[in-house]
Amino acid sequence: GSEEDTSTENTGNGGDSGEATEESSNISVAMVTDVGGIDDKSFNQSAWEGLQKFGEENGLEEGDGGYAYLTSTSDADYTTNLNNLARRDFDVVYGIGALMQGAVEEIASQQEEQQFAIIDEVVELPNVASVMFKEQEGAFLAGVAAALMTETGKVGFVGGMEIPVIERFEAGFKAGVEAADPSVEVDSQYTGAFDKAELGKTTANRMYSGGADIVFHAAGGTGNGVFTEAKERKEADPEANIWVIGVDADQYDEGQIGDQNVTMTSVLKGVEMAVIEIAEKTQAGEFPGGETTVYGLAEDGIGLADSRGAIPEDVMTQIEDFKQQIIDGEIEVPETVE
Amino acid sequence: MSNRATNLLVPIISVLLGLLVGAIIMVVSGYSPIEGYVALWNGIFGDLYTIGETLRQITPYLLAGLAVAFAFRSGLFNIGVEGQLIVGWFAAAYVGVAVELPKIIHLPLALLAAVVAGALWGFVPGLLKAKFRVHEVIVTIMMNYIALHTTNALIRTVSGGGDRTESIFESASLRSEFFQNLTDFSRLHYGIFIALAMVAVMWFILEKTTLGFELKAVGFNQNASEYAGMNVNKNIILAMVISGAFAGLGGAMEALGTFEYVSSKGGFTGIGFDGIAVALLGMNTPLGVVFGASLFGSLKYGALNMPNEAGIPVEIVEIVIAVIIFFVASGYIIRLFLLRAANKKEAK
Amino acid sequence: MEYVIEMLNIRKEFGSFVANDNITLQLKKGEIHALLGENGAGKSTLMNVLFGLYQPEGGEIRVRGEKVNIANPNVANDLGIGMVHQHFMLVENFSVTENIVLGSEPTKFGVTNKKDAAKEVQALSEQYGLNVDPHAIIEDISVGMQQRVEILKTLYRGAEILIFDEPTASLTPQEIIELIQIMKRLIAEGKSIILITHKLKEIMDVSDRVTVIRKGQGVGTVTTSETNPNELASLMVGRQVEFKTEKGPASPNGEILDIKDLVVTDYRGVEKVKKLNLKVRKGEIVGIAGIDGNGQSELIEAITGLRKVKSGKVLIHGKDVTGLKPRKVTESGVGHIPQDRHKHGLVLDFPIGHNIALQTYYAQPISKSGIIDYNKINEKAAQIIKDFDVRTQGPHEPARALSGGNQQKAIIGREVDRNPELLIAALPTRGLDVGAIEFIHKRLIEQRDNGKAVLLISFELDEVMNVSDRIAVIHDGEIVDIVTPEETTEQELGLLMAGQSKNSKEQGVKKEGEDQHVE
Amino acid sequence: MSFLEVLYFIVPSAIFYAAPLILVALGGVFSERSGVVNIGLEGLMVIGAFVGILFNLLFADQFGGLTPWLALIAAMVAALLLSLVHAVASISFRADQVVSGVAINLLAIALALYLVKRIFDKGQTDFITERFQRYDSFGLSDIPFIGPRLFSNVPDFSDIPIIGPMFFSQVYMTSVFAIAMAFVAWFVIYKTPFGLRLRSVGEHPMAADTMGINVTRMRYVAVMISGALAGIGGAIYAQTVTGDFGHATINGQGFMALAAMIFGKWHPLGAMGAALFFGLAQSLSIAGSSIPFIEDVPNVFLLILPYVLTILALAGFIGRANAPKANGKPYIKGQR
Ligand SMILES: Nc1ncnc2c1ncn2[C@@H]1O[C@H](COP(=O)(O)OP(=O)(O)OP(=O)(O)O)[C@@H](O)[C@H]1O
Ligand SMILES: Nc1ncnc2c1ncn2[C@@H]1O[C@H](COP(=O)(O)OP(=O)(O)OP(=O)(O)O)[C@@H](O)[C@H]1O
Ligand SMILES: [Mg+2]
Ligand SMILES: [Mg+2]
Repeated sequence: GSEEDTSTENTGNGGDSGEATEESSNISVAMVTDVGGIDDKSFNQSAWEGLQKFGEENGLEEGDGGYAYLTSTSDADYTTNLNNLARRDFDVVYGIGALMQGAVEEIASQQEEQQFAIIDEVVELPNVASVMFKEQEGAFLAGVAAALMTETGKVGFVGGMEIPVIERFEAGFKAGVEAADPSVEVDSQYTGAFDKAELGKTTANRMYSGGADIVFHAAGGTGNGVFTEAKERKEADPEANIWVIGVDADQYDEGQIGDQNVTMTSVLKGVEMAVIEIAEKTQAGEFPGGETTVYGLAEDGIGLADSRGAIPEDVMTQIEDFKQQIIDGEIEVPETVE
Repeated sequence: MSNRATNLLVPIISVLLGLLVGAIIMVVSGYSPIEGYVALWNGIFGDLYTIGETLRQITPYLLAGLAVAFAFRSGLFNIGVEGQLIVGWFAAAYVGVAVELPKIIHLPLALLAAVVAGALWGFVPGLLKAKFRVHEVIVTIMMNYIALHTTNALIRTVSGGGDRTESIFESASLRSEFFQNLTDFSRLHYGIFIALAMVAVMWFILEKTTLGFELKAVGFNQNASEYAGMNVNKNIILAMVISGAFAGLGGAMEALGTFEYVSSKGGFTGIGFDGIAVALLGMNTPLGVVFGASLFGSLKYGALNMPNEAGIPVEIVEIVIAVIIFFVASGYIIRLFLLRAANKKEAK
Repeated sequence: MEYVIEMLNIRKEFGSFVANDNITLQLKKGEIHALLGENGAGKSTLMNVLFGLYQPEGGEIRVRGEKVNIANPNVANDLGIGMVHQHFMLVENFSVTENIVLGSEPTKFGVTNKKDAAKEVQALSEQYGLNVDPHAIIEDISVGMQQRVEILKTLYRGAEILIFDEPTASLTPQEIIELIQIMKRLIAEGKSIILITHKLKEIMDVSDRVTVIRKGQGVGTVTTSETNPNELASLMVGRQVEFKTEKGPASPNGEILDIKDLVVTDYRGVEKVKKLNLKVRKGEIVGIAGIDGNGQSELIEAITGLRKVKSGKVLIHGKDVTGLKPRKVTESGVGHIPQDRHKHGLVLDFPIGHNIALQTYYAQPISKSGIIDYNKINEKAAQIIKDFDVRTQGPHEPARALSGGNQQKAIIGREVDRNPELLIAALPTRGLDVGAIEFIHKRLIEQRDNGKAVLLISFELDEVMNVSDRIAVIHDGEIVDIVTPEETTEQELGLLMAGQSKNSKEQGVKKEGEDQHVE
Repeated sequence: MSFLEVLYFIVPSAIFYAAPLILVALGGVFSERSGVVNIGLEGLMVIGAFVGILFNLLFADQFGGLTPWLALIAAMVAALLLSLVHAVASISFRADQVVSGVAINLLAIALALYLVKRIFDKGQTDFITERFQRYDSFGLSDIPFIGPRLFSNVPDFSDIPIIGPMFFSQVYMTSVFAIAMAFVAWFVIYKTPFGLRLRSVGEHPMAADTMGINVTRMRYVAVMISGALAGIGGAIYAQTVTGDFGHATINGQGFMALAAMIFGKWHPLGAMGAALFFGLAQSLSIAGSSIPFIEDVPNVFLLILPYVLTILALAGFIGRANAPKANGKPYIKGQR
């Protein structure tokens, strides 16, 4: 495993990389995950993949002076982990996830020489680069796809907790459905949790039983239950028109059932890309401190995953059409549900 | 061997056995236990910063442990410390952001809010137990979930749809510049003194007051307590209320010290459940809780450094903790062993 | 003569404490052999060794001449040894049948065959005249029936040798008579019995021989017909014991307790005390005689505030205390030695010192504004321990570790020391040895002589007759008559207690028997 | 949704939700009826879930459709072994049973996650491919082997009006199994000599001892049964709900099972009833958002509904519960 290779040295080799930016073009980068860990099949994972890719491209090694990560076991650990990495002189330390906002703010204001980045939230400090995503734009396209693909005229949205980022998904999804086919109904429900698969399953069950045939989830582990329900239905009746739209990463694997698949597509968040971009800018001496970079469809930071044929060509064209309109600013996707 | 000596030896031996089991697992998995434990040690005592953070981590454990222990001493099993802590956290944070007042008023007010919220959350199961004989274990489990969802909703309301409140005003904060300078910007805060004061408070209540006498009596034998003119129902409610108050204060430590805000929670903090282990490690006595919380807090915090410094998963430390608890609980067998050893020595 | 059981030089240690030191006991076939000794002398320990619950540190046991090793109760069962324990070994929420067959249940296809089991129990109970209801639940039946269940348990397992550890301590006189008959019948069936009891009268009545032990050591074995109660008592205690406590005539003056038309129900709502009237005056001891279950417990609990009163009044010193909380009742001058010392009387896990303070911990001088002074508690406890001869290592010893007699002395010390105007003593001597009984009776009379009132509840006619100045007989929740010990006999009391009517004479106190009617 | 539709949704979901809880709560009943408090149910479930998923992933290729069932056996054995730790501590070492249970909970999750990291080199396992089948219309013809031959023409139970869609649609064999186990447990505990002895040991161990019953052995057996049942419950949960194993797979279900056991007054059928009640309350809260009138209340009220309902039910009409008398007390020969 990758973990064993982590260098055990505390001091020494990484020590000079921070100061001497001019001579060495190579910089070191590290990130702190939230409790999900680097293999959450979601944005912690994408972020880590980003760091790995950046590292490999620049010939870095995992460990001090190269690229590294720390996992948090509770939200009290964020500060400790950020601090730890900062002390090990990584050039940029990323806090992955909105929950880390407070911690990044705190440590960044203590260590003004250190460069930080935060994903999904804004920290207004000169030594912090903030990254935001327009989740609503991706969700909008998912809504369009759902509205055009539904056979029952009804689609569902399962949310985790009622927090702004999830609400952006909901708002975008609803707007997309509305734009593509106003007659399609959206059945929307929050389960109040990201880790209660049984609630996701029961909620999806209610939605499918109530006539919805496509359910979009933005509910983390709770969404596992949504997939389970869809797969069981598909297994019982392979002809059934039952679909799930995944979130954050391409959730195609989660949808596999025998040789069928219930994943229609997934709303992708380009965390990987954003992480790399910040690293590259820093390397070029242009660390975007104090700035907030917003990634949307236009920046290719948000998008839909390959549907692997689930969505036919003609629908894809319409989706592309909407996408262009959003990029062109003709459609302004709302961030909150009215 | 004197009783006192064995009482001290049992936890020490348990800790050693726990570490031994951890070492064996590390060896079997191909890790170096020496590197692992050096990393653990550094994670706890490595420098001033980690020492500060370790103490910071111990603070809420102290209060959660007191809460569990206090209820236990009155014959009640409070699994609801988690929920009481969450509502205390919210209440303190809310007072911390809602108004700005002179520190001398604001800070006590925020602490009081947490105490009241936690006490209220303990009052419900206490009342139901006293009036309807409903088992406190079920009610407290349910109250945990209610606390979680309710505070999340309240945070949403307070923050205008967001997922966390603003940071509290300085005037409600427990943070200490002195400690920060001393410990290289750790989050160690004045709450540690509050927690230790509460250890004394619990000791005082149990050992020095008539209330404590009554609570202990009710915990042991309700019939005899009633015979002796004690109000059993009042004592049950009071025990839960005080226990909840300790827990609520534990939440205030997070709200006013560690985080200085409250955010929506996807799940339980775990501090309340760990409080059960802390209390039981400490045999439900106030001083024991100090031991339990220190051990628990240090190991949990120090464990973070193991993947960082030695590439060993943190779960190793969790296993070690579980084994230690197991042996402390099985103190009887260790005592027996010590006794035999002592006898053998005498025989020689 | 052949011995069925020989326990030779048995030694049993608990840690450094020697509970049995070289004790020898030999049981002949077909005899009732009494085992006598003070509380804590080691009787139960010896019998638990015989029954396989404890392993002895020394000595040997022979059964029918053969040396045996009784490793556990199963072995004892196989050897035909059965034991009726001092504290009943019954599962309270099981039926009579379930308790009896437990461990050797008849089955049909692996399922407990309850029908057959009940039939067997029924048959067995008829064979030995042990009347039980096979389907009743233990917690619903009388102590006497529970006792019979215990005996049936041993018989069901084919016991030939029966050990009875204080079987009569909690039985009513009627039940004791029945039990004695049962024992005689068992002997007639060829069984042998070891009987532990503190009641010398019973020993004289039924036993063939007596083995006496004192402080863990054997004193010797005597033949019953060649001895007398006085000799037995001095053998066991090591000094002369007075059986009938000397007391002068009472000089009552002024009413202290006045119960008017009291009605009390049990937890099911059944009336247990029915329009009961009773007065107790200063300077007298009123004994309540009656068979267990005739409303005594409910009466006491109602007076002391532990139970709700349905109607009627309780006045103390003319002050209405009906429905007041226990503490208020206590503070109006009532002391209460409760019937069940483990359930109500003591917090067993508390030190004995705390227990002695159980009624006074909250007030001056022990507590001041909510702060308790444990030094004062311990001082006070030490004094009471001394005054009431409580044998303990000191106030810090857990109450659990004291023997029953000493636990009782501590309770009595606690209640008497407060000098209450009215002392309610419920079964104050249950399970105690003669020495301890003597001591307690003296204390009760002392209270009376100091001008206090005592209400004594007892199932033992001896005790009621010896100690009381007046005897109120309770039957089915009513006082059916009030008599003085001088004017009545045990036979007459027995009849009254059983509900037989008798023309009552006026007993100094006004119209007590007005609404007495007996079915 | 119409009223009937609500019922058609709520009842099957409740049964589905309850199935693992029933089994775990039954485990609790066995253990506590013998006098051993088992707070470690959560941990035993964790091990069951982990081993169940692991087995499923490793052996799906060999065993095909049978895999999930065999995984239950594997999970049962694993949890049984872990429960032995609790048994040794609380029975032989006279440990405080609550402490030992807490240790089991900590140990189980740590051990499982540690192994996941060692085996999969990531925080959670892959997804299983072999799952339990769901019968959307259940009837005699669904009985394995003989069903299709004998009853292929018999209409399914689910065709019965009203009752059918409620109880015989969306049927999982695991739910049938759980409910059947509740009756088996009831039978064992109340109808067999074993059950009688088990209860006697939990009520009055010394009495049982004098009757020649080996208290220690009974308690060991009871704790092992509780481990076995909790393990199966965990594996059912993981295989029917999440499909993988990670740190949040089992989070709180063990405690809910504990609550169900107490709610059900330590009685197997009571525990089953309580688990079904939890399931009903839970699905009611999910159905709520589509029931007229209710749909407009703030979501938080629906989220807390199951828990509030439980408390109300307890306070209102369930009343006091009496635990087995010797529950939680180590049996020490000769001590009163
Ligand atoms: N389990 C035990 N552990 C320690 N000491 C014990 C234990 N059981 C009995 N003893 C000691 O042995 C002595 C004898 O106890 P035992 O129960 O045999 O008395 P007894 O003669 O039956 O008294 P009683 O008449 O009150 O029933 C006691 O004084 C006590 O100190
Ligand atoms: N846990 C214990 N530790 C030490 N001694 C004990 C313990 N349990 C019992 N004993 C001893 O057992 C002895 C037996 O006394 P005993 O309790 O028989 O009084 P008792 O008359 O039987 O009580 P009761 O009136 O309730 O029947 C006591 O002297 C006591 O010291
Ligand atoms: Mg005895
Ligand atoms: Mg006795």
